[in-house]
Amino acid sequence: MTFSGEFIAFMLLALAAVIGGVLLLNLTNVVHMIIALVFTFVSIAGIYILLSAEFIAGAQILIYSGAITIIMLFGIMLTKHNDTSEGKPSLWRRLFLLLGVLGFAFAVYIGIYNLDLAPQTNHLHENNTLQIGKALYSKHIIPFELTSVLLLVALVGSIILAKKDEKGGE
Amino acid sequence: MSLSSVLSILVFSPLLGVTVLAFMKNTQEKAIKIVGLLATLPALLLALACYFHYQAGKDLGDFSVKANWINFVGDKKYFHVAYELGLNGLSLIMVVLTAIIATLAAVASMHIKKEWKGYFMLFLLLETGMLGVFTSLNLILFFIFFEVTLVPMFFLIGKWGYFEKEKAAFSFLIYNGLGSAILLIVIMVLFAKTGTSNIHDLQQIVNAAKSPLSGSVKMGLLIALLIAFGVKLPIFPLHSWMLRVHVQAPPSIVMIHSGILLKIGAFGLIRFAMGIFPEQFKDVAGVLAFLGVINLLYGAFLAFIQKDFKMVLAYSSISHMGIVLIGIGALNATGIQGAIFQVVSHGLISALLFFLVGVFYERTDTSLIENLGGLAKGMPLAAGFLLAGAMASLGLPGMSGFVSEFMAFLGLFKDMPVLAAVGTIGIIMTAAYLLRAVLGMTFGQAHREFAGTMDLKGAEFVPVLTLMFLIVLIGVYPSVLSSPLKTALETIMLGLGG
Amino acid sequence: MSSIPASAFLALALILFCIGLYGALSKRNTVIVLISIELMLNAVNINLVTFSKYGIKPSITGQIFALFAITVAAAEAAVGLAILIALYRNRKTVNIDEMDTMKH
Amino acid sequence: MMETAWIIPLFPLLSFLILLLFGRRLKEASAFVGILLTLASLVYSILVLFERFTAPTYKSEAAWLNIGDLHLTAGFEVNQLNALMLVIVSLVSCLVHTYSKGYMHGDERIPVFYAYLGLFTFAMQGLVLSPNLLQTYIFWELVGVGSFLLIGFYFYKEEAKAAAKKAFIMTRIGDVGLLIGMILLFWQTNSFEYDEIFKAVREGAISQGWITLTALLIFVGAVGKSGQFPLHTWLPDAMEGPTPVSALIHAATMVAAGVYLVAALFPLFAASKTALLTIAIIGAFTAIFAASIGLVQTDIKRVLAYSTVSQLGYMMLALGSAGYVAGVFHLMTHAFFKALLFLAAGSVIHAVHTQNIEEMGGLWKKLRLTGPLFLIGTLAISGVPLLSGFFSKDEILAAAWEGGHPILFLLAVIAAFFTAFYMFRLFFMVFTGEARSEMKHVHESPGVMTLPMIVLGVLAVISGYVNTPWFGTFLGDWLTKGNDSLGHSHVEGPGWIMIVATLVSLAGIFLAWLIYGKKSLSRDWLSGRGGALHTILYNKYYIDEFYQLTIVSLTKGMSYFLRFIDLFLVEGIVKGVAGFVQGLGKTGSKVQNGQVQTYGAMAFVGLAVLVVIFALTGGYLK
Repeated sequence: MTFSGEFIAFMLLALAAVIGGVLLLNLTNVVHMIIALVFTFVSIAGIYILLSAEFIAGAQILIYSGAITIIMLFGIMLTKHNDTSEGKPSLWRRLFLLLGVLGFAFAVYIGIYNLDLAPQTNHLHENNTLQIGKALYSKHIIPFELTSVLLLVALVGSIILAKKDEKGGE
Repeated sequence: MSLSSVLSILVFSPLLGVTVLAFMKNTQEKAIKIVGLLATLPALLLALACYFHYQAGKDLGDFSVKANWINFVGDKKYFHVAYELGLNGLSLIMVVLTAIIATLAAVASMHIKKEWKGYFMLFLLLETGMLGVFTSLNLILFFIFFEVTLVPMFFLIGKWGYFEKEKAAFSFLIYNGLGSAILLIVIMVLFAKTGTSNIHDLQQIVNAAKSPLSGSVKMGLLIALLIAFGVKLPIFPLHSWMLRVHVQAPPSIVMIHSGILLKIGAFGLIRFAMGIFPEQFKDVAGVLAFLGVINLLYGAFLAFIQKDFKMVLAYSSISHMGIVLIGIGALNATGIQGAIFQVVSHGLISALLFFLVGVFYERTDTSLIENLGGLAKGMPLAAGFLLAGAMASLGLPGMSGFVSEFMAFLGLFKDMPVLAAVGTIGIIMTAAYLLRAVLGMTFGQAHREFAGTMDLKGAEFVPVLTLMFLIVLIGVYPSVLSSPLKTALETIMLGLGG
Repeated sequence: MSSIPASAFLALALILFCIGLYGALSKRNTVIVLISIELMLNAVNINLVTFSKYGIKPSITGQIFALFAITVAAAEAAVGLAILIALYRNRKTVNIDEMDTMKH
Repeated sequence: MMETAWIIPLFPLLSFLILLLFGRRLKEASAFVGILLTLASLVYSILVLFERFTAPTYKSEAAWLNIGDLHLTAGFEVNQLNALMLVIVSLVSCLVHTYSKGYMHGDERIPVFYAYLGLFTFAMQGLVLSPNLLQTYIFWELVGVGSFLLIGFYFYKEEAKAAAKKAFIMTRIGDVGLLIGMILLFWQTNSFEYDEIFKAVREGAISQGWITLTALLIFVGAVGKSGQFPLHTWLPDAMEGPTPVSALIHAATMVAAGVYLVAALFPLFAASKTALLTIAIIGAFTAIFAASIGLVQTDIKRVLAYSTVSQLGYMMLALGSAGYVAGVFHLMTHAFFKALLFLAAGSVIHAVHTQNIEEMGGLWKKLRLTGPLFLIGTLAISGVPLLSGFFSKDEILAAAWEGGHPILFLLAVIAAFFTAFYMFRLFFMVFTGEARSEMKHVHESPGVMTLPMIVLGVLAVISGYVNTPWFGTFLGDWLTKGNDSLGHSHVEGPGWIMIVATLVSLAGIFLAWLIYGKKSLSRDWLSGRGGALHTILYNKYYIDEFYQLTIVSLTKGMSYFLRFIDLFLVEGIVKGVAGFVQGLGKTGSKVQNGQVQTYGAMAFVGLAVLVVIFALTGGYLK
């Protein structure tokens, strides 16, 4: 295996992503956790670029690193959480969960370990955005429209849910 | 009305009463009781008609009915479950017994003090279940009826019982639920392996030279069956539920329970365990006889020190079921006939005794032996019948208890004289505990003055006299039972190899 | 053409997914739980995009699917947060332990 | 007549049923129902007996119960023994019915009393007519019930309740022996019929061991019923019943059923030397054992009860010594004079309202009829020459001597001495001496009571003459006619036996007279001599206490032990299982804490486990 630039880039990005994730788990301050996660999201965007998906990478940075993180921060701010006194669940439960997760990881890893997909010739990187646009507005037009409806519903729903109950509930 | 529809009408006639009751108001106490009683009568009349039909020398096969019910395709097999009802000598007797005791218990239900409507609806449902159990020719149908008896019984105990009724109801449900789960497993294994659930076909297939079941599987199934029916019977040490039920359930329900439901265990042992697995049954017969002797002595010794008369009767039931086991375990015609006689006889006797307990309880609000005493003064007739019932129970000749006990022991003595001799201690103990209890209640100085006339009156005479009559009839002229049994018994003995 | 095997991407996605899962199931703060779920979605997106390039028949569809997933995730985050705020208003907490009305 | 002998028991049964159904309306008139119907059966029995003198044995049977290939029958048989017993039973029963009319006068439960008497008479007559063991057993139990009911007639008395219970259970112990013996015999011979059994015994179809075993087991039944040692304790207690009942059941008929049973099965017993010897030993021992207790009892009825036990022992001794005729003969004479004694005792009790002989005395002048009749009975039982007891007792002694066991003979002679002594002790204490002041209002019993006593008195005198060495052994010849297995009709014992017997009884009477009649010997002479012995005798050798300590406590102990098992072991296992399930449920319910996260974690871990399993087993990739 040669240490190509691509490989080094992958390793760095992957490392950043995993570190972000681990920090998410281990930090105590909620705001810090979210900041740590921004690293992950950005690294994932880099991974997308390595996978010839420039448009997705852009969307990732815009939506995750930008929008969702900010929303979450808003959520935190609005709900006056106790910053640091984040209690942990019992050791037994964490151990139990950890074992489950590791078992799952192990099982899936067996599945992908020997997965040798020979890289195919592809043209994904050429005019990526154009390709996506074409596919989106022709082949996937109906899901696309449905997505817009979904977004609308989410928008309205969020507003209704978060709206203060004027009359004090009933 | 063709003969083949008789059984269906017989089995489902109580449901008619349920329907009528459903449209009545809960406050119409008298009307509800009358309807409840009337609804048991068609079954009784039809059962008696069947009995006399058979006694007149006609064929019981006339009553058989068969209709396709459930079909499905399994793994390369077609499965049919048919709706099949039919009678043989054994089930005929059980049906008659059930119908009689159900009617009498309905009379005894006059003492019920609340929720008559629900009570009688459940009661009638229970009767349908019991009749179905004895008439179904199909294992799956049998199982369904078997379960139909459980649920009403659970509510009847749990709602109309005494102080610890809920506990009694739950332990009833749990034990019997486990028993029927095991039964279901056996039925399913048989069904899957042989492709039929018809009892007659099963007997043929299981015992054919090329049986789809290996010897050890049959043995396993047989043991499972023994446990399933052993809970019902009950065989020591599976008995503790039944003590609670006896003590906590209302007397009219205990009449049914002790009179018939326990007998489903014996019926199942004879009909299924012995009928379907005769070869294997021979191997366990000795164990059964041994368990029977244990039951007999265990129940007798424990009954000897009980303070509550109901407990005495409960342990006495265990003891008497031991005689059933002894008869079955003897594995000869005499013993098996003794077992069947004991089933009937104990059904009648315990119904009588529990009816009287109900009467006493209604008058005195107690069933503790030490709180009673001297009842013979205030209620001479009831006390006299109680004594007569106790005499029947302890096997006084001229009453049904003797015939059955005698035959069971006669059968057992043939091959296992030592065990039988040990068992005869039970006969002495039975006399001891019954006299202790009954004399304690009726003889001696009255503990308190009983105001007014307390004795039996009116409708209460119906069950007492009917049961007493039947007990004496069987005791004096046992052929009323043995002649319908003849063919059925021959079939069983043929299965056992002579 | 590419020196990085597909399994490497998949393994990365697996690790992130597991981290997200662990976070979602063990964290007490509802906001963190929500964001852990986002992380899991991201891991899935990596898989989608990976197969869009390394699959037996590479196609843009994988990326489109990832796009849809991102959209849905965004909507989910918004709605989740709205619910969170509504809940917070009623119960004055975001601690997931105390949201156990299902028990009662 | 013999063909319809089955009607005889139906008369008392009818009486039982009528009184059961209509007794409440008939009140005192129910006595007439009982008396008339038993009289009818008495007449019928006598006719049957007379016909049997000439006609051969008649037997008739019908199917009763079929079990597979086994056919059990029911029927009746009139042979010599049965016919004789039938008359004895009917006669005593009829007399007691009559007597009770006076004795029970004023009791509001007269109908019940007569109903029970009817039931008992029915059962007893059924018993003696039975042609097979099964039927015998059936009636055997029924007489037990009749006895039980009548002992417990005064149900409100605690003693009566205890006595009734004791009688029933003690005899049932014996009955179980009979049941076992009978069933074993059945499987050996395939029949309950007496004839079949005897045939099998004759042909040697049963091995000697089986004969002995079954014979002994059947004898256990006889021991229970006839109050032989060690199952005798119920009989004295049974005196709690009304006195006519004691006369009928516990003197003349039911307790003699054990003797009857041995007599009826005599060919079986005769085939086993061991069985016969056992019977003889138990009989002789009981005779002297009970007689010794009778020496010191103070209750008039108990003295008579122990005397009954002792006399039954005599009969057993006779049968055990192969003196079939002697046993049956004594059974008959004893029935008459003991019934007489009991009825006379009842008459005394009726007059003085106490049973304690210490409180009686000087009644001879007051009870002009009862006194002499009692004396006749006493003389008869003591074996004074020319009365019935003399002949039968002599026959027994001769049989015992011929039986070849001098010790048994000696015991019998001593018992005879005791008998004479305690019977006359009783007589002197009750009828002679100073009249007590409180006995002023004593008067003789009414005619319905004295008439039966007179009949019995006559019989007690003359009944011995049917079988005497002087005027011919008519009874013996008749009883053994056509049946060799029953032994000789008359045992020709040495002449000195008769003289010894006479001397012994006269000695006993003389001693009793010295102490209780003339009072020239202090009463303390006896009790003072053997203080401890007297106490032991007075407390009946502490047998009751011994049983109480051993058997009853053992049974109770066993019961409590089993209850312990029931409560802790059986229930414990059940509770353990229930607890386990409950614990499992509790653990499970902890998981159900309402938190979505926990549910999610559980679901996920479950999934993970499944996935891992698939991955490891390889199902994942295939």
